[in-house]
Amino acid sequence: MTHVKITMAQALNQALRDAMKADDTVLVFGEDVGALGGVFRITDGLTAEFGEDRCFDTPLAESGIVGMAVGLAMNGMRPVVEMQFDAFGYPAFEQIVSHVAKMRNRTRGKITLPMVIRMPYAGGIGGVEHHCDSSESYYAHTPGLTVVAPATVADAYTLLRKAIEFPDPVVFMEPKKLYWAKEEVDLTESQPGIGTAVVRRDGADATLIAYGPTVPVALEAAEVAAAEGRQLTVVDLRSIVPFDDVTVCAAVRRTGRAVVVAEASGFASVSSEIVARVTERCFHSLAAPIRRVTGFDIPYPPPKLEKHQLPGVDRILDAVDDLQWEDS
Amino acid sequence: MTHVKITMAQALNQALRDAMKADDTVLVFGEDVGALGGVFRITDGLTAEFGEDRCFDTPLAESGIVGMAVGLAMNGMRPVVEMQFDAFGYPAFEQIVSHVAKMRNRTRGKITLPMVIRMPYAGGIGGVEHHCDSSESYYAHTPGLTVVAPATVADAYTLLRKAIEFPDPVVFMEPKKLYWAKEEVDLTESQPGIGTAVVRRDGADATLIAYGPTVPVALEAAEVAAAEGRQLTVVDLRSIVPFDDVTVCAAVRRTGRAVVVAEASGFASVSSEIVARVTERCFHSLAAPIRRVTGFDIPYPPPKLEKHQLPGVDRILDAVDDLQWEDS
Amino acid sequence: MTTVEERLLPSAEPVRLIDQDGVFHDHPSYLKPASDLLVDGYAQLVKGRRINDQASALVRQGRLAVYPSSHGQEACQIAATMVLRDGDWLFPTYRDIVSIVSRGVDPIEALTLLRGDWHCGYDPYERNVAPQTTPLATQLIHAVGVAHAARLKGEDTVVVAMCGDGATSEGDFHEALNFAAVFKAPVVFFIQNNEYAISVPLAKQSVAPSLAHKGIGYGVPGEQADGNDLAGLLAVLGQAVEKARAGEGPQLVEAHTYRVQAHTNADDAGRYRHEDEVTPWLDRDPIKRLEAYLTQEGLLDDAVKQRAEEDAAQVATALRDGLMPEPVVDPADLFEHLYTEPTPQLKEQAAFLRDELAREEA
Amino acid sequence: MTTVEERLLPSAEPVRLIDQDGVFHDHPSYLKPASDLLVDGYAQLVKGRRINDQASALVRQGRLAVYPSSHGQEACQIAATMVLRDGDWLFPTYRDIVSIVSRGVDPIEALTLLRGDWHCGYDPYERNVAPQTTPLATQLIHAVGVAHAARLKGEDTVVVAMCGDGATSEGDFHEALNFAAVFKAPVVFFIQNNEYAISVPLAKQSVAPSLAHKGIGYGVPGEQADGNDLAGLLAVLGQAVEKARAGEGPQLVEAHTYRVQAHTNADDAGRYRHEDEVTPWLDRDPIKRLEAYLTQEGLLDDAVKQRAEEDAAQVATALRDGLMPEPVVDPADLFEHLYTEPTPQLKEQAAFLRDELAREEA
Ligand SMILES: Cc1ncc(C[n+]2csc(CCOP(=O)(O)OP(=O)(O)O)c2C)c(N)n1
Ligand SMILES: Cc1ncc(C[n+]2csc(CCOP(=O)(O)OP(=O)(O)O)c2C)c(N)n1
Ligand SMILES: [Mg+2]
Ligand SMILES: [Mg+2]
Repeated sequence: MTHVKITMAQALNQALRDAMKADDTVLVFGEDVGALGGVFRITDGLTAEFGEDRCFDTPLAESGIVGMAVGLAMNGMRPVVEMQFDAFGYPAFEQIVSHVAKMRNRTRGKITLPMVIRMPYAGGIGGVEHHCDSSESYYAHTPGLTVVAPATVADAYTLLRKAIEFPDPVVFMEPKKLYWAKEEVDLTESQPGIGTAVVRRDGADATLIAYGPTVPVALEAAEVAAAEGRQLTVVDLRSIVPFDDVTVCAAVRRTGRAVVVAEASGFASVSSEIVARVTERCFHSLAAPIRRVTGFDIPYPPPKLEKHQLPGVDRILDAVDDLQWEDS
Repeated sequence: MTHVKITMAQALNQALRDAMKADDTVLVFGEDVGALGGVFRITDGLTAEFGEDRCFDTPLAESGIVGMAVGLAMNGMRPVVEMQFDAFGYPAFEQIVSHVAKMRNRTRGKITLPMVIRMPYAGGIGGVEHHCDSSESYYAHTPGLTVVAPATVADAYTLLRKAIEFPDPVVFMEPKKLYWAKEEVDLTESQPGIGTAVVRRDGADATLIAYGPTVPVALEAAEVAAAEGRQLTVVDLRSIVPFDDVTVCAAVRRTGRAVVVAEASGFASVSSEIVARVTERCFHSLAAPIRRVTGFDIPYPPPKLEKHQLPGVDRILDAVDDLQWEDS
Repeated sequence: MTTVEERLLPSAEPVRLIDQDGVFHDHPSYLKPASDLLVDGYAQLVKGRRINDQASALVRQGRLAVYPSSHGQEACQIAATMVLRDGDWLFPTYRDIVSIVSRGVDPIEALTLLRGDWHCGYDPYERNVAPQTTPLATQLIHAVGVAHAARLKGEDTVVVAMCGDGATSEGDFHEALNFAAVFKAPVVFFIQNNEYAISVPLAKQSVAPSLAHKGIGYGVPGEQADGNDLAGLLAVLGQAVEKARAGEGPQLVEAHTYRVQAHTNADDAGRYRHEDEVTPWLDRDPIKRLEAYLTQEGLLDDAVKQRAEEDAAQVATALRDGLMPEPVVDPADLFEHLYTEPTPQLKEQAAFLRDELAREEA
Repeated sequence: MTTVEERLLPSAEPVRLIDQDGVFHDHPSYLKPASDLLVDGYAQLVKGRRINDQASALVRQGRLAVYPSSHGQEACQIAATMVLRDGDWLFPTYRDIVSIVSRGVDPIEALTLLRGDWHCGYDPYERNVAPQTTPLATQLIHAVGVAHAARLKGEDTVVVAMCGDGATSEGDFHEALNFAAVFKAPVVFFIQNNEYAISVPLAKQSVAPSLAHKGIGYGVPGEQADGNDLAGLLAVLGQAVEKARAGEGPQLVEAHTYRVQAHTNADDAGRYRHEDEVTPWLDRDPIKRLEAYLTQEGLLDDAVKQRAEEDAAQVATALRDGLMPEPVVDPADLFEHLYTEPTPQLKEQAAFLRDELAREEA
């Protein structure tokens, strides 16, 4: 009802706050999430409001943080943990892959782990090495995890609320460079849930498939393309696992052409999966092979060079131009 | 020259032995690789032959093992470490992703890490949970790593020798269920190097693309298909990174149809990448979308159920049947 | 030396109340457990031994895929559960089947993992026994979470978290002890130091004075005990559990024992140790010595012994019978238990498999 | 208490030779470093302080992206390198720029990472300084590998591996200490305990009596020192390096110091600590106290002081000048350094970027 103009960081903070209010078992912890409110201030004020038992700093050890969340979830809590940067989630990889992802399966559903692992991820913020990784493909490849990435302020709120309410573990990828993006939003407005992609813009000529930080870039590219006379559909995945085949394939079938836009290195990634599964399902609707605009297969570059790694409007438009229009 | 009938395990052992003989800086270490010779006996006899300084047991800590290899490689050694099972490589994930893969890049080539991480991987051996993972996609997605998987006894020898000689870090995926596969081989015979795929069988109708444990299955499927009148090409990737686009695309263009066969779960995996990149490159040669026969997107099942997870001959042939032959 | 160090460092020698000849010795810090506890423990040891040996036999017969036996470590196995109350939690490893069963889990369910029909076969909440864990030391930090949750809920639960000597080298061991200490979580970390991690002897695993000496680095009291002396273990673990329950935070206990058999049936211990090394440990057997003590003290009459034997025979029969029929496994289970609500992708894949199986049957 | 424990546990109080008033006190186990060492150290401290403050100023001017200052920790920074010989190795963290520069690395090259033009800007082999490491504690185990390789080659190299108090909580800290101990690797682990890990105070990081008490759990001698007393640090670290070089295996040294400024310029320390807490530490400043001592002893004449000031001014100028021009970065570098021989995929991608850039220019 009430529209407010807030940043994605504020929306995430509000989501945590509201979730903690709604449910006493929601616990927020990690490195520097207490007094400091997190290095990105996503947990700002939560310790003050809910006390040290509900929002607290831990020792500096990510495997410990995730492992402790597993134990807390086994015993009735809903932990929401923060990896300070997604690359610092790697020390917790064994816990995530061998336990978080497998516990329900291993115990035939006797143990469920309603927990959220929040990961500030991706680049575009001038961060030094290890601060701009895009690690979603590791988690998306791991059966048992649910992997979500908001691209709008409203979705940041909704998806985090839904992730916390979700009965199973969710890896929640937060596009750092959108933390400060502001939008006029009504947080009480209901948004689609986990597992649903959303068409952010409609256009008949080709489809851009994006998630997280590349959604605004794709929209910008669509804007430019429209000015140049080409109408692009933009699909925001929102949820990587589960994947919304229905929405994505409908858009691709309708447009006959598609470009996947993702910041992560392309090789053996979520973007590979999108190309593969959409091609498998929509082959005969395709006028051209689906193109990918992704990060190169290199470690994330230092700040002074990061612009070359990031999918930008021009690169997207070039890829669209490349979709063999002369054939059609 | 001299043909010997040996198992893949013996070939790997011989490769280590010959590499250690050829180069004093080659060190072999890990859990139980000393007196025991490794749980799969791949390091059998090396401590006895080369002494405790060259082949040794470490404390039980995979991050430590990989991290120590990084340091040894920085200071003139060529470490070859064993992760006892690939799922026990996850504790070393941060070391692998943030250091092994990035060290050369980070230092502009000043530090190179000539090291090999051996990973017994994949299933089909009746192993309990955590003993049958196929984790190659995690590594293939990580820029800076070279990822190799032998499928034949001769390749096990050759590729391991070449991996040890390689100037950069190699993740060496050993298909456990092939350890006991015997072949008549001449180890002195030169084989193609890292980065080269090999056509194991030629056929005009469709191409099966496989690596590691699925290569023999693909060959068996091709045999059955031939009996049924369909000629299949079988490409053995051997090297996942770098990827041999030339050989793979040539085969797919020639046959117009393809099926990727891999044991790992399909979502956001090496098999997704193969479908994506081959489709991107060979779209207009394709009579049908490339199909995947992979593990389901589930944790590796317990022994009594694993047969359902493994790509088998029937599933491959079904996929081939599915390649829209009626259209052509 | 300050009192902090006296409080946190272990006894100079492993606590032992009953020696290998069955003779009781007074200890300055630990009392003798009540006689009925020891008699009960004796019966459990006999049963535990029988489980170990029956399970190993079933492996040889192909009824179990693999069995990591705790033969010779039964005093640790039994003590770990005897000190717990009903609401407490046990976090076992793959080697701790005897503990799991002595906690009341159905032995057939407990053996599901090692039989190969599913991963964890029992309901962890039924007896508060966490799923057996294979990735080493990873369960220790889960134990901290469970313990911390209990305290947040105002419950006085204690968690016993088990691991081996080898597992202490993993980073997760470190993180678990530190988290437990910082959060004052009521966890008793219980290391069964059986001198081997598969083939790797303790000397290559650690050069610390003892593994119990690791406690002080976290501000956690460490103690060491003779792992083949049930009386000493009950005293030490009992005190540790009491302190944890009283809010004194985590405790670390190292039991010095020995892996008398190979790592599992698949292992060949002859490749890395001499039989000579094993022999003296047979004399330190936990059952023998408790039997000697109880007999001397007149606590072990024939009736008790017979009941113990009968109980053991019964569980052995239950194992043999329970593992006899081929287990019924359902391929649909592969997709059922991954998410509360299967993803569309999994539903598709489940349908694919159903269809495939239907065609195979047809 | 046995002698093992006496050998491995740290002194009851942090070793301090010169107190905060500049007064020297005898210590039963450590000798006063030679006067010329202290005078040299003084000059280095002054230079180190200047590097810290100049770099912070350059951040404010936008010439550096970020700077984690070691202002107030310069005694640790300088001591860590003063105890090393040429062939030895230093493993620094992101906060150890002053150490790196004092080891002889060009300051501009050392700041490459924090400037954002490349990751590591210096040749690690030139002065045997490992690349600065951000993922916490991961470098400690590399240090063990480098040290072990040296011993295999018969070299008497010693490695000083640095980390913060927060980093000691990571699993890799544990694995590194244990590996070093088991392999008797000549590594001196040097913890700068500055009481904070970003906003998290030591009390939430560890409840151990001291971080130096972690040593005994690995069989590694632990020692603690006043981290703002260069004399004490030189004595303690010097002895540790000597012992490591002599083949006595790894050593653990904890320096008690304080992070006087925020974590980095991007941090707001006001959110988690009172200024009151900082004030007393200003009186414990490492430079002040050494200056007081040297002056009292008549070791610090004006000439020395002036030379120190001039050296410091010179490095500050070098920093300002060196960071003035926009760095030249080459996009081709993105693909060049990943593999000795770029993969076909990278060659394609490099060509794509070259083409894109050419079109942009056109
Ligand atoms: C993370 C991890 N690495 C390696 C293994 C393989 N592995 C299984 S048991 C074992 C030895 C464990 O020794 P210890 O902790 O002493 O326990 P014990 O078997 O002696 O009871 C190893 C190396 C594993 N299960 N997990
Ligand atoms: C594995 C990992 N987790 C988290 C971080 C983020 N981080 C950077 S510095 C820091 C605090 C480190 O504290 P400490 O080790 O005490 O060193 P100090 O900064 O005080 O010198 C954190 C949490 C990181 N760099 N690496
Ligand atoms: Mg053991
Ligand atoms: Mg600190």
